[in-house]
Amino acid sequence: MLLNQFLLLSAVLFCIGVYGVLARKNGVLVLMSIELILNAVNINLVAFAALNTDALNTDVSGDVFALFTIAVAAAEVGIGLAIVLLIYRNRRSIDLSEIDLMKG
Amino acid sequence: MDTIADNNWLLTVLVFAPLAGALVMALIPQHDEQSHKQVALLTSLVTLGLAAFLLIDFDYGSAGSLQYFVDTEWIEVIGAGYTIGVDGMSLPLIALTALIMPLVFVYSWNHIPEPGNAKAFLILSLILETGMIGTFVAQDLVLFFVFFEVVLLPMFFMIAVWGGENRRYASLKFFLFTLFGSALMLLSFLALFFLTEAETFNMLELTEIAGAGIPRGTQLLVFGGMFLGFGVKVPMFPFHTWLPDAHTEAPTQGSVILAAVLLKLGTYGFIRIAIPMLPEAAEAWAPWIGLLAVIGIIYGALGCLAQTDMKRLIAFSSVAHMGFVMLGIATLTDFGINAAIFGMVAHGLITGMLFFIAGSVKERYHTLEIKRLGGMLAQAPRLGWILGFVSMASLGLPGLAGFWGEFPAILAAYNPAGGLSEEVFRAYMVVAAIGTVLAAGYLLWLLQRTAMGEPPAEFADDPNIVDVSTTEWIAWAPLLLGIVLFGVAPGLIFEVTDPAVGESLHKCLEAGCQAADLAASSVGGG
Amino acid sequence: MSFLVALAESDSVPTGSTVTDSANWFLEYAWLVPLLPALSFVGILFFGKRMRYKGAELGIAAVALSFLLAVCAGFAWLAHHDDGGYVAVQKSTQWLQSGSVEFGAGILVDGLSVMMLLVVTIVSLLVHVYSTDYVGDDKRYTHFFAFLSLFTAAMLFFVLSDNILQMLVGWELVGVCSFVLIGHWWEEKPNSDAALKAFLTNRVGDVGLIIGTIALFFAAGGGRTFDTVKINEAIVGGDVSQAALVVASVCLMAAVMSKSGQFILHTWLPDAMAGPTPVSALIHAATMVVAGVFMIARLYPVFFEGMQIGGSSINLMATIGAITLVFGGLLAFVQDDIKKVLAYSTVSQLGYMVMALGVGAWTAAVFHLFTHAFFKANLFLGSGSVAHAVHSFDMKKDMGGMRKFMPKTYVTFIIGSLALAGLFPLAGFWSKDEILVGTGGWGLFGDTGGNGAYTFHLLMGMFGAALTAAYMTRCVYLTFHGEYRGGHDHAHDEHGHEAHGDPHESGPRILVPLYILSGLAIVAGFANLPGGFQLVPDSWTERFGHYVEPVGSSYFPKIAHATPSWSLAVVASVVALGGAVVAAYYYFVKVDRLSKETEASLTGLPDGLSKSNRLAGAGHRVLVNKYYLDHFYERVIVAFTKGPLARAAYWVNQNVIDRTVDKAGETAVLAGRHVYDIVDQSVIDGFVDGSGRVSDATGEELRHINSGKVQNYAAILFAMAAVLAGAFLIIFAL
Amino acid sequence: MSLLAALAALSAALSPDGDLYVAQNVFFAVIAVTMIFSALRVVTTSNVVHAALWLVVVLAGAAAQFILLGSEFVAVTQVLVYIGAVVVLFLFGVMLTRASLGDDESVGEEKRGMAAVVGVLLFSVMAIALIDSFEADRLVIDEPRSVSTVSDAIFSQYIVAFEAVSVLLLAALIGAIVVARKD
Repeated sequence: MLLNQFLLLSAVLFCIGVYGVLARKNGVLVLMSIELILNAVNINLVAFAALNTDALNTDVSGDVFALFTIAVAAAEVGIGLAIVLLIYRNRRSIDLSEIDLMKG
Repeated sequence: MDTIADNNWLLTVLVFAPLAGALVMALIPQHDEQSHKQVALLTSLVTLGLAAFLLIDFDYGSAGSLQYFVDTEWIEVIGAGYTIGVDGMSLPLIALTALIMPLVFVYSWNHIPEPGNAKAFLILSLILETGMIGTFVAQDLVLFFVFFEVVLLPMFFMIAVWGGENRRYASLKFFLFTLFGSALMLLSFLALFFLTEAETFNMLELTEIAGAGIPRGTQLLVFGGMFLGFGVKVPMFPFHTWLPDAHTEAPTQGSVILAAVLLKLGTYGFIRIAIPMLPEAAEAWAPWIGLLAVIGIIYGALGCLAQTDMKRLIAFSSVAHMGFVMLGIATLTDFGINAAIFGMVAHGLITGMLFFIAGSVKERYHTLEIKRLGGMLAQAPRLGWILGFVSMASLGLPGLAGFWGEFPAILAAYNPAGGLSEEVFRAYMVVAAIGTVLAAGYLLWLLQRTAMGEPPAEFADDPNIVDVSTTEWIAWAPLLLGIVLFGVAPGLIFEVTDPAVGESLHKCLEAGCQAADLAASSVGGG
Repeated sequence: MSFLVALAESDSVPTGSTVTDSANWFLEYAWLVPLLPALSFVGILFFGKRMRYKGAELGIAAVALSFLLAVCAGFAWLAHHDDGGYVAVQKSTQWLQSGSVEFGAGILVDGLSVMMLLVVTIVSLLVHVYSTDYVGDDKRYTHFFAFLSLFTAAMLFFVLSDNILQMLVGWELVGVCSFVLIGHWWEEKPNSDAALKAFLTNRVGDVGLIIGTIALFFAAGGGRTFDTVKINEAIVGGDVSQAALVVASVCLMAAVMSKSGQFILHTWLPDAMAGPTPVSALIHAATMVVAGVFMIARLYPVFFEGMQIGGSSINLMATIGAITLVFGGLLAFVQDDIKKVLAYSTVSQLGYMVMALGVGAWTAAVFHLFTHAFFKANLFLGSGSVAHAVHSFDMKKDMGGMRKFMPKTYVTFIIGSLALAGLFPLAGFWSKDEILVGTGGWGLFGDTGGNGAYTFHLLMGMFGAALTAAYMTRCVYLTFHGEYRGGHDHAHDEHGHEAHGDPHESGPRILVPLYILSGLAIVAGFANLPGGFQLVPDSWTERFGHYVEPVGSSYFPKIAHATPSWSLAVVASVVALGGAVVAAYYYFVKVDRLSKETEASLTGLPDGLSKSNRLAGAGHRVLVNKYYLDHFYERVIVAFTKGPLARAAYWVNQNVIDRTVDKAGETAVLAGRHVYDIVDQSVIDGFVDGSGRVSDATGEELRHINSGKVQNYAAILFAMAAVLAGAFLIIFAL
Repeated sequence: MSLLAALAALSAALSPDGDLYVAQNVFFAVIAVTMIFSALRVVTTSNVVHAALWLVVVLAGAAAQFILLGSEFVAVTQVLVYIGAVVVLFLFGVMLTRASLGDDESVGEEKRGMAAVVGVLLFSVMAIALIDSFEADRLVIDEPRSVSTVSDAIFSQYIVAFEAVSVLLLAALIGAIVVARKD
């Protein structure tokens, strides 16, 4: 296997995730797209861990980082959903295009 | 390079003391404004004390080399170190920062801008201070970049939350511009890292290498990235449009910090990073930098003449003044760069002071529209006189600090570094000299319209219009004294910067850059 | 008495050098002279209001002490000169260091600077005393004295400078003090306008000064020095390229033109009369305006070589001076304001000095500076005394017949006028005569020598002498003779008083300075009696030149000296007298009779031929409008810079540069949309919609970026990241 | 039995030569295509519940890729945490916000175009960079990395980060409660 096939897969997923983040209006869907991005990153990390592992050398940093990312993602989803919930409660909508508190 | 063994803690403490203060403040409940103010002021005073100790303890005999040097591993993987140190180039700027911040806090004592929330405001200011001092001591590109960016966010919030009517627009513009610039800058840093064989972010090593081994075309591009990054911050002529908006909308304290210190990060980057690390590219870029600088001088001045708002006028004058600083840098001579550093400090004192005044005027008159003001000398004579005094300093009156930033820069342009065209720079010199006339024009015109004449009817009996208050005096006196002191004894700064600048340019010379051959080019004329 | 001891000390002069750093105490410590008024400025500023006489006493004491020190320095210089010849005293210390070049600060004491110290301190002292009465009830009395002190200090600092950088500092300080003092009554717009005009005009000249200074810095000798002596020595030694000198001298000339009110940049000077009269006296007699003349004298080698004065018959400097002296004199004719007459007279007299320097008559120029200081200060203070009495400066409306009310002022004014007109044996006669001799253009009864044959300038000088005598006659007539025309309805004068009753003589604090100055106006001329006439012992002649002109010193060019000529002296006197007589006939006889016959007010009376002759009328109009120069400056240059040019620049800023940026942001955001639209075959819809957006956006900049929607920010963020990464790739590929 | 060994056995059954590497490539391709398709559905479907389900497919695919890369522990964690917890959380979120099941969300076309351009731009830059940099790197995975190696690394080299993550999780837990609670 080539390293690149994993990396390119990851790039595709990443960009799809970006597309989702930019294009979706529903807050929950945006969060899902973010999960896509994080997963793309994880694939990258694990692929590099595999690259660095051979008979002489077992550097599993990539794996460890992927685990951390999963943990952080879990935390992020928790908080993100809580926020979405709150917004929904306050505004009866989770349409991101209506959320323009930062508008000048 | 490890010149000094002890006292190594000093710089680290100096940099992070404000942050520690901010942490302490984070623990104090929000409604207890008084203690917030006290802690903030105390922290900045401690920092000032440390800076004062630094000033005293600094070995002026070897101002050309880095002192209090610390070089610790930080992010091993990418070769970034926690490398800090201070030499004659950064010392005045550190002192300036440490001086300005307590004054800002004194001023904040009873001038917390709308919508209040002293806690957040002061914490942001303290974070700013850490970022600014950190930038001046960093000797590692990554560290430099981190501090450089640390400055950005607090300023953004300061404008966006405590700004004037149009604050969202101004803050966003500020943010996007600077972010854009710093992204390019980061790119250039990375390019330096990879393209020089050294694979290091250590600024000393990169200065030693001075771009050796990088093809000329690439050097030019990399310098271009830094040019944009630093030039936006300065701001240089076509990238300046964020400045008037940011200044106009920012709260007084924000304007003061912005003018006094933040703009200097850009020019400091030029003399600390861009020029020493890529001397060859610097030489190729210098005429263009000079051109933009003199355009900035004239353009800023003309912009000032067209203004109807006092604060906006002062903001535009910054463009002109930083033009002088950049002109000095563009000459690539030690005269010019010394002048630039002096110009930075002087501009910090003077324009900072002008913004303080603008803030106080706004507070009294509730407007900064020049047409509506007038007769300040009659109603608040001391305020009027201070405005007059600072205007004089700003227009480069000899004997006050502004002069020593302008005149030596013009002087340097007469005889730029060896490889640069004398004709071109002499043309710049003449244009810059004409710029001084325009500077006198807009400042005196401002003075005449705001301070002289009879007070306008709408303010004639306004009880709000009182003379300078005690907190204002305390906040302003050091600046006013500084303007006089450095005007009368410019040697105080020049003698610190000169060895460092000489050292820095000398390295360029060794690295094969055709910088000024000082002895040979002595006979100028015609 | 320590200073007597110090006076008695002999000086040690190293041989072979014309500059020493050790000399008599009073010469070495001459820096105390400017320091005292400077300290008094600080003192008055901070404590003046709390003092008994509101700070005036401190100012007077400081200047008086300075004056004493200057007198002692004068005596010390005489002794010093007698002992060892013309050896300047230079004390210098490091001021700053940049680019491994040390910039010094110090004093250069020689005959020229000692003479200036004396003139400045005595005039300033008298002006201080005079002011205690004149502005006695002004609301900013203390402040006035503070700046009077600073003004004096700045001028003294300037004349003592041993390097041009320091001179630049003093030069500008003088300018800023004049700004403050001219604008002393800033409540009135014309006053602040005048102050602004003075400062800005000077600033224009300063461009020349800055460039000239820098050119000298790099050009002279070993290079990179501001030291006056070193620069001068290098030039005298021929180490400096002619091109550099031409550039430097022309640039410095521009500075002189603005500061010393030479033609085309003189317009600020009459306007500066908006300031209080004592200030006018100080500015126009002893300090500010002669700074330019002093600078030429100090840096004479630069001009002598740069303008190629020797052996020529025309050069820029002499010609500017000559034009100024005639044009200024002509303008003095049409003024109704007594101070403006004197102001234009000053312009004209400065023209004399510059012309004298331009033709190589160094001593004559400096001597004229010396005498002019006294009689012009006398005249200004005299005019102030009159104005104090009638509360107006308008000669035609509010004066006339004043000699009845103010006989003492009248006498002093007459002395000053005669001295100014250059009538024997008053001060002006001697100095003016020397200038005329110095042109070297007089060949009627034998050549007078000199540096060239400046015949044209001699003729202009003669004409100017006649003019001077004539306009002073007019001024004296309008002010002191005829019937008193004042006392009718009065506007507020500069003090805000109403005039009441007949005018009366001024008090002693005004009169005593007038007496002293008119005394000096009589005797000052004897300081430099021409040699070679055998009227007086040789040891009495040319004392001034002997002690002041740095002949034989290493920093002074070798200039030729003209021989005095009997014939020229007589002819010049006759010409001046002729001017006075013609004017006297016209005013004292014709106009007097006319006004008595018709009982018409003088306001309606013509000055000369202007009513009867069209050409003369046109000339009169040109003069009244000051050659339309002010129109040109204000309506054309200033208005253009302030108006269209500044507005255009701002417009470019808002609409081109800013808009470009906004558009770039907008485009970045809209790019996706437009691409999509095109892909979606709805080209027309997209176009219409897009153009609508664009036109919307013109009103509200950055609207789309600034829509506040998170996702737009994110889009920009990602897009920028992609673009940057792309840029990085490209750099790597290179 | 390790999953990788199972894979080898499977591939032996499929191809007579029993070439593990060919099998790996085949599996990669199949899984990758599935993932990309599902990911596209996630970001394009108008039904939120469907999107969550498609997400499950992507996450599962990722887990499979981890196995291919010899990182079994990560794969298992992925299944447990992501599919087991996160997706469930999402479904709860959907229910709580009553984004009524099967609700169409109408996305502005302008936004889609913009997002697509950004995505494509980003991808092309990344692709160029990746192809340029890692052209030659091959992965040779014969046996999985043991859990013990990973745990050694976590509890020695990365202990500080590990602790930090645990604090972060705690903070997130508390934060989520604070943010979402009703009063």
